[in-house]
Amino acid sequence: MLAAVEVTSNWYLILSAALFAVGAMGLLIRRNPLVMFMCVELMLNAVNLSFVAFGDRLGDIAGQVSVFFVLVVAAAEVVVGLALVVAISRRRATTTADDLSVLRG
Amino acid sequence: MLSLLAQIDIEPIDTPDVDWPVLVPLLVMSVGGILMLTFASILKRLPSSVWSIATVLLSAATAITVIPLWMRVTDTANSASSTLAGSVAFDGFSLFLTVVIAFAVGLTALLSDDYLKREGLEGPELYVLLMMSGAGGIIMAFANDLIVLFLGLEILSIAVYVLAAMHVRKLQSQEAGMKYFILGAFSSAFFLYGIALIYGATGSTNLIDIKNFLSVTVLADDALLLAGFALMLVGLGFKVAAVPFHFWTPDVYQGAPTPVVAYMASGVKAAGFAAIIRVFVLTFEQYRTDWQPVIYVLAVLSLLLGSFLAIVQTDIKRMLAYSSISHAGFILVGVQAATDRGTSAVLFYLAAYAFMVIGSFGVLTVAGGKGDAAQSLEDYQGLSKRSPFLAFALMVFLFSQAGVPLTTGFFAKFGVISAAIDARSFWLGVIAMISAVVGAFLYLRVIVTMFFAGDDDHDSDDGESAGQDDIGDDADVASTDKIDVPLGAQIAIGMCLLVTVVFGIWPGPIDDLAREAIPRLVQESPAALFGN
Amino acid sequence: MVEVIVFFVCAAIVLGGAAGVIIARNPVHSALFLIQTLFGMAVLFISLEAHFLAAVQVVVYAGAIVILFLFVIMLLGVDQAEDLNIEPIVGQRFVAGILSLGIFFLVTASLVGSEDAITGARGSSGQIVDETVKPNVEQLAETLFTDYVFAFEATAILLTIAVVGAVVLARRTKGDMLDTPKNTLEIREENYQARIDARAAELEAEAAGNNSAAEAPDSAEAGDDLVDAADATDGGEA
Amino acid sequence: MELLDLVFLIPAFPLLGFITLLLIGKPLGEPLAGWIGTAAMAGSFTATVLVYLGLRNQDAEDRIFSQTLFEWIPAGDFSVDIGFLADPLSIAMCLFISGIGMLIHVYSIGYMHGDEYFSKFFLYLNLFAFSMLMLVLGDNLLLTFLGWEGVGACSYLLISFWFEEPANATAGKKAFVTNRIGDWGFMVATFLVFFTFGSIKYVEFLPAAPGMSTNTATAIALLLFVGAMGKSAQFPLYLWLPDAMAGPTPVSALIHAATMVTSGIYLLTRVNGLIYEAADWVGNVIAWVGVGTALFAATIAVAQTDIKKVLAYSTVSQLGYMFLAVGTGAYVAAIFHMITHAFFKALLFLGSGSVIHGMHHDQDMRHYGALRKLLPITSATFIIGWLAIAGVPPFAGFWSKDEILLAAWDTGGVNGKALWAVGLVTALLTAFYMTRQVMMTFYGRYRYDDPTPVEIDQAWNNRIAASQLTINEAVAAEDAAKENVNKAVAAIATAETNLETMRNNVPVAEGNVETAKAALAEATDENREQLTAQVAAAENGVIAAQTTITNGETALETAKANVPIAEQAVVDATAKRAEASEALAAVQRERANAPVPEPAALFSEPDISGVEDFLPEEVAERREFHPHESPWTMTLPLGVLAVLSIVGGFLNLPFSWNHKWWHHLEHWLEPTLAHKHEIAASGNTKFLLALVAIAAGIIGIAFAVNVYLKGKGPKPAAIEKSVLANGWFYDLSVSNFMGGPGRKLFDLVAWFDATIVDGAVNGVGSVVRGVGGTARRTQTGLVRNYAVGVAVGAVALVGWFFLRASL
Repeated sequence: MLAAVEVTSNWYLILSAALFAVGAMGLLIRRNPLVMFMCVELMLNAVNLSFVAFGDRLGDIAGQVSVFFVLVVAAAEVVVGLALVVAISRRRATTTADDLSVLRG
Repeated sequence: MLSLLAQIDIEPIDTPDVDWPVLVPLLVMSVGGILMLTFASILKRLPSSVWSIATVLLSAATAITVIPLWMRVTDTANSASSTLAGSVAFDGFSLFLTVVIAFAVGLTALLSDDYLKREGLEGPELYVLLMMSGAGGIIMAFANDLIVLFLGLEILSIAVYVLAAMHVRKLQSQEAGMKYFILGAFSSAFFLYGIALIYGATGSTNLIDIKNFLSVTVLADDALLLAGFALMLVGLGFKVAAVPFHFWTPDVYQGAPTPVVAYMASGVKAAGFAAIIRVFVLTFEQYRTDWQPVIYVLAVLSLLLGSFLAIVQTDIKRMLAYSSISHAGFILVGVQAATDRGTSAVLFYLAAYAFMVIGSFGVLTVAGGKGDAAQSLEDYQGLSKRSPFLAFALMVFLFSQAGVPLTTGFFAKFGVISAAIDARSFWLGVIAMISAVVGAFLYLRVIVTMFFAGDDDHDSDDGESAGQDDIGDDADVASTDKIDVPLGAQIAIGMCLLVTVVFGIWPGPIDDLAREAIPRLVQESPAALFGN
Repeated sequence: MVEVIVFFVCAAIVLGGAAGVIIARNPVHSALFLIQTLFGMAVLFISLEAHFLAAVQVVVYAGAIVILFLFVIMLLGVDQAEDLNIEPIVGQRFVAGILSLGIFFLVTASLVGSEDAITGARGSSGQIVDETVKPNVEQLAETLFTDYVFAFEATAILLTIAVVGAVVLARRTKGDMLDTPKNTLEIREENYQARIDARAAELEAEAAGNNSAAEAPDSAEAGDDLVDAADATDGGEA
Repeated sequence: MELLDLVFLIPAFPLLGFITLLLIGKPLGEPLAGWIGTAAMAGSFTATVLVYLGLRNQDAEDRIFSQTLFEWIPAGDFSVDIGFLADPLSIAMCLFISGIGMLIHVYSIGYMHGDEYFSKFFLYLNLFAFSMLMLVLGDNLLLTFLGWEGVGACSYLLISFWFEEPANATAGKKAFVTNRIGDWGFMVATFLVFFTFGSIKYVEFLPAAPGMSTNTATAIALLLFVGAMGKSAQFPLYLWLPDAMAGPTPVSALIHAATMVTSGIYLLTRVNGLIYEAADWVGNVIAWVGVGTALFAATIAVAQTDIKKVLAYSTVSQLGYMFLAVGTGAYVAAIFHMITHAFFKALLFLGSGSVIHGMHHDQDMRHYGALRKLLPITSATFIIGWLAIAGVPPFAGFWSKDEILLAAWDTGGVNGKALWAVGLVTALLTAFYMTRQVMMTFYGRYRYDDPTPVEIDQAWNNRIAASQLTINEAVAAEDAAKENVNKAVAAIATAETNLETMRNNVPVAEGNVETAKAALAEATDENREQLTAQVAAAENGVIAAQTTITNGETALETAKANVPIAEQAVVDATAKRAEASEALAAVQRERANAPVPEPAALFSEPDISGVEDFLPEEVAERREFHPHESPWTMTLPLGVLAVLSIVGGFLNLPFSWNHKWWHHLEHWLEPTLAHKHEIAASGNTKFLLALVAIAAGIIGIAFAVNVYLKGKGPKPAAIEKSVLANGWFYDLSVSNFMGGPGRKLFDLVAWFDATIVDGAVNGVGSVVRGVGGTARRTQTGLVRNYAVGVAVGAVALVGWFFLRASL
């Protein structure tokens, strides 16, 4: 039965959408900024998968090239984000996102 | 080794032609920043003002290199083109915004020098990041490809995240940086996903290709494309601080170092709108009936929420943050028109707003005192006594933000509203005007505080109509010491003042430029294609 | 057939890893789950014939980025578990669930129709994904240095910013905090110092105990006092 | 033709003056800065006259001249020029703006004498004149709007001129914000005009108006009317004008009476072609808002005691009149009344300024009275202004007001009659309150020396305090006496105790003697002598003890004798205290019986018998002061304006023979007023209506004279007697009407003004605050909440686009 089924690019895309949604949810429910960054990584990975799957569907290499740039951006974001965490943890005992609420109103 | 390589028959990659002059402004800004970083790490003994001056000079150079390009682009025979395999758009639009961003960088650098000294922070990196961020903004202005646009956005943003958290001795600054970063990364992911979907729907990330494709193809199922629109708008809406993507704005504006806020409100906003216009107004023009209502709603929400929330603030930086949200609403009013008139009105607005907001935050930088401590409205009581120059300048900037005639703000608002009415969005124009009236209350409140309250000579119970405002009745008036305005800030504020007033009386020149800066999407120019 | 199985296995790995990232209480575990997702993703890339990307995925993502995460976690000692039973913001999880489901279903719904829609869209890069024509890497390289050469150059600026930013933020600073009366770092350092002193006193007492038993109790007591003081400060902070 | 080219000079002179004063105003100082400003206005006036002559030389149809200086916003299809439009309407406006402006500049030199910011004042005045002239001369809506905003800003600056006074700053703020609401209308109207016609130049869009869509025309007309309502202080946006009186008086005269506040009427007159295209009811709305405001403000004016506040409400009322004229299409009447009003209201304001100047900046009319002898020129000119505004022929106000009433009547139907009737009532009230003002200020009893009710109250308090002091002293004395009684009683007890002790001493002494004697009996020779001495000493002791007892008894007697004396003293002190209490009660009775001091003791001196010696020092200080006439720089403009108020009516007399000559203004304005209302009423009707109007004016005046002068005329006693004898007037009308329902009515109106209208304005503010405050709670400071915001936005956007998608 499975033999009749073909894996189309949409499968990947739906998986990608699911991964993106999981990442987004994680960012909303986790308090540890490091885990929140990881969730952003999940979201970016989901986009990567979309790019590659679209490229596959279109028969186009540009999708794969785009992934390179996403990778660079992800790396740069992580570096800066982690530096921020380091800087803040120098000054505060706890580093959860909920503690950052001096500024409000 | 070499001979070994030579044996392998490698077909050389046919790299695209480069129209080098087009890249000069960007190169001045970015390479200038990198060089400065190099020199800063070698020449540690130099006084910190050197870096400020260098940044100002490089920004000025960026703006100056635009002039010949502008002549070239307005010359009809050799007008807009694209280069580097169509990923860089060369038209009046990109040049206009390049100049706005260059001014934003330069003026911010002028404000930063004394700020860094006052706060006891280490210098050159701020300028490097500022210039890099400016380069990112310029890339966005030039971007003719979604991937390039995304990279520009990230360059711009990541630098600003760091700048916002730059005041390492202020917890608020770090909190601001962290919040901005988390939300920025979150919205960037949406933006990127949008690009992916649009790529999937159209088969390209290049705006020219996308437009060409859409103009010859009718999509039987455009859900994917439209979902891409939605997700891209999330990212761009976040950058320009449109409601409901505005939440970061007040917190970040309040916590971040004030000169950086000046840059955020001018440069970042300009770059964000550049992207919105080039992508939506220009590339997806065909689909405007789909996205216009969204911009409409975002504009209305931003206009109303921005001005209503600003009124209840007591922290002046926060207040200006909300007012910047409302300004984003105004600019969206021009975007929503999706006409040439709307676009030129938006450009005018961006240019005018850049100067008035940098001026405003420039005043706050100086008046804020050490650690940006004096931020509440009460601290501004009687500013006119302590520094007439600052009080006068802030008054003009606030009048301009309120859209009082004889300031650039008036023509800016006039332009976008008339564009909206011209595009038959009558109610949007009306809402914009209501928001302007509400805004007038807001700015007046600050002005009244500066000029009339905080007088030691008489009692402070001044028969103010009840409930009008709760300012001015505090007995402990902020110190009455004179404020020294540093030279750099004097120049920056003076320049913003000059632009706001002179072009407020005589808006013709900027308006002319804005009109010639309507963006175009063109294939590589014939000269570039066949010239070589 | 094989494809289908590979897909489902990988999908399970990817989603399982993702779920692990957001469910694991300990950030170290989250990072490990992230690696799981990334590996699953690499396999999916291979099945989509993006071989080079698969390699990059493992090397750069799993090998560098996640390691960076772990490094920071260890450096800061922030690997204490997060109590996930408590959600301080009322309704946050419910809203988060609704929203992520919303995103998922809306995007999926948009995707479903688009596959069959004959858009005629073909990649405009001119490079066809076909390993038989050219190797994957070569195709990538060619596109990267033609159509995307400007983007490629722009990444230079991005990486510079990342480096400068990290240096600026993470370096130690002089001077006091301006907006907190007594910052928590100092308190932590005081506690730390108190513990060290107490430990030193203990050791000294032991050493002294060897020589003359009579002096030992005093020193030990002094040490205990310090420990107590440190605990008290700790409690106060908490 | 050459003369017309001078039109740019009209605003250029004040601009030049402004720049000069900006650059070297401070060093020039007083009075040179003032004269520079005046010279600028004189130049402007001269230029206006020349342009006027130039226009006159043209044929009536050609009396329109556009001058474009330069392209201001050179932007494609939306290009706006800095250009001037010289036509009969704008030049007529310019004539009185620059003319009256010049007079007020001269006046200000005297009025602002010694002010710290002398040159700054003229700087603002010149800037104002420039803006006002731009408003009038601008050849497009945007330029007019620019002038509109400019005059608003100057008004704001000048109201707050003495900004150290918080009330002034608040007033300035109120003016600013209220006007923003009106500006909003103006701006939308401008956009609509541009959207409809593709141009905002008067000469381009007005001729294109015929045949335009009625709905658009209605919208534009109403929006412009909203703008005009703000600037011209119509209900409900009139709020700021009375408050604006906080500014210096010349400002009130120039800006808040003669020029700026009339710009709304100018604007509507300018676009009369558009209003003509609008729905019929638009005119009615304008007329009713106008006449309603007129009546409303007039009733408030009746209840005012501040000399400038009366004039402020009067101005609001007169502006309402002008809107009545505009609404009924009688544009000529509107402009006519605007001009005459500018004459007499500027005169009245300047006159009031002169009074205030002479009266040590006391603005309360109740403190005036009989000033006509002390301020002869001021009072003579003021009286002329009064007669003009009260509608007494042949003064200027009569003619213009009559024409408006005629136009209202002529609208026809019940509507027209009703408009006319309300207008007539307003005219009556106007005559009444203005007469009241004149009577209170220039006639009657000189009341400046009178102690005010507050001061009398204070005097009574002083006196009672003095009585209280006496009582306190008496009480203290009584307490002291009572203390003395106690002391005396205590002394008796002490004396008795002492006596007892002494008596006990005697046996002891006697015992001593016994002991000594016994010792002596057993004495040896050696100590006999010594023991004998001891016995003698003991016996002496007994004698001494007995003597002491005598003394003790004497002391006891004395102490007993003291008690009645002390008691008597107590009785005396108590009597004294009672006396003092009685005296206080008497004072309090006296105070209770003393007539309640009236707020305005118009007719007789306040009864201060009994408290003369207790009046606070201010009264004495005031009695030292004598009102004085103002310097010539102030009286000269008064004289000129008085002459204009007399002859101003000759601009447009309603006589039908030699039409062209008598109706000068009408013919002059003819080319710009394509759609003015033509009077259809017959000559007889006109005459009859005029008679009724005169009668109304005279009734108002007579009524007020009777009320407020009360027999201080040529035969004071007789009139007073007849009024009292008739009884109806004073008792019935004043007590019952003014003190009863009338007072209540006026109080109600004032309450409405203060509570509902102010409340609505504040209410909008609090709604905004409420919404803001609620929305503010979304800004929790928690980054995850913000992320939810982003996600919600994302889902909403994707959802929307999904709905839009073609599937």
